[in-house]
Amino acid sequence: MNITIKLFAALREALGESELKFELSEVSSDAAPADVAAVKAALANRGADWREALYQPNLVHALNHKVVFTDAVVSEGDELAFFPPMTGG
Amino acid sequence: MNITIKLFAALREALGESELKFELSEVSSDAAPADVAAVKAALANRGADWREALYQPNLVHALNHKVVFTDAVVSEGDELAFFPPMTGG
Amino acid sequence: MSVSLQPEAINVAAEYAELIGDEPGAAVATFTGYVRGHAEGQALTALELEHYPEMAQKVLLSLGKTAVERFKLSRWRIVHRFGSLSVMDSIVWVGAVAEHRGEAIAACEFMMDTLKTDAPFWKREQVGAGEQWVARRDIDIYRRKRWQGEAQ
Amino acid sequence: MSVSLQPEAINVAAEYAELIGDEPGAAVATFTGYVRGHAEGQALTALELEHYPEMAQKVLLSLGKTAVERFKLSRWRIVHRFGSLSVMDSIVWVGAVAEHRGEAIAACEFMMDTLKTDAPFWKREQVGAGEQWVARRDIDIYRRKRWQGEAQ
Repeated sequence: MNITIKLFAALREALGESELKFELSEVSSDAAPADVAAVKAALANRGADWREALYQPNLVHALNHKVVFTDAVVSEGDELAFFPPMTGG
Repeated sequence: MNITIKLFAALREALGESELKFELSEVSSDAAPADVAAVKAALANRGADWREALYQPNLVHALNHKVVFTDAVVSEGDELAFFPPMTGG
Repeated sequence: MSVSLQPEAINVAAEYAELIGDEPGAAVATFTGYVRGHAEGQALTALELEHYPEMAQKVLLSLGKTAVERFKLSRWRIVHRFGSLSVMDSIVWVGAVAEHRGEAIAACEFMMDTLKTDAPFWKREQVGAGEQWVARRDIDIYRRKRWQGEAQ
Repeated sequence: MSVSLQPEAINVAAEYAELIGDEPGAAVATFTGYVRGHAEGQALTALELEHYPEMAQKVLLSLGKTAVERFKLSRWRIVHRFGSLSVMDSIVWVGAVAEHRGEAIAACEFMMDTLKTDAPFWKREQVGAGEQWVARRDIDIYRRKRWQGEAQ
């Protein structure tokens, strides 16, 4: 019953992790499914570095490889990624 | 004391010539130097096919490899070309 | 019609041949980006390109499909490198084939402008002794937005 | 930085290598035009390209120089064929190198739009059993004029 969290670039560096599992039942119930904002809030409880990284301006949230707003609903097995603005090309 | 006349594409075909010499003194004097219009008028006297070809709409006039209006002054040794709109590329 | 994410140098000649195939369309436009030797006035010595492989693949594939519809492309190709790059290395290549030149050229520009801001790649520059993550440039956001204004 | 008028097929890979030279600029855009297999709904079997060599050389050289000033190009190249061409043959190739992608891409489009109406080439199409001189298209005049509106 968990989801995969991925972190890239400066976020990955600041938090020292590139991938972790997150137990969705921490923030979700059948009556109230979790959204991206709820997962972020739970992760932010891990410490000041997490709080700072996850609430930085312009943070991008991608759910199953698609950029989403924080109201996107997260389901079991999803892959949720956080990263700074992209600079490809 | 002549100039070179060049004809291209449909004009060359219609008139059966690609290059000819033209005696500039036919239309020019020290007091009144010839312009492109004067040369055209003289060439048009060669016959109906010349008249029709040289007065067709959108005819392009190039003097020494530059597109010009018919008021451009023509001097000895010049190269004057007539052709339809260009369709390169 | 395809995307390549690769650590290897881009073989522009091979990509071009692959793009046009056996029957070239009338209009073929390409764009190649190379690593600049400077970043904001300082000499750049190397570039590290981090990426999110699964998402990058999906975003670029979807970008190509959008370009097909929007610019009536018959063929397209996007190649993007990741990993360690040196100055003057090729970093990205896009190609578009259409019936008319305006569409092929616009498609290349659209693909480049969009992938710059929408494809999950992050550049880390080595500048002199230091390193820094490249910040998104305002001009890139502006260029990306122009295409949204014109969207059908 | 140079123009080639040639009867031979265009070697796109060689032209690209020549264009970028030893030190590629950051942004390289190219465009290749190929002979279409149809003309106004009819099958086209061949194309004859007449040109005015001395003037074509001068017009295209001047076009490249204008593009350098207008789009801050570091390098450019224009190749145009003449003579007998078959369907799917390459007919024209332009390449531009600049510091930024917008300039390289715009320069290619500018060079193509301008040479279409300003360079002394004339196309004669063989369509089925007949032959016809190609008429200038309104869209080409329109595209050429856009650049004049923006001229500095």
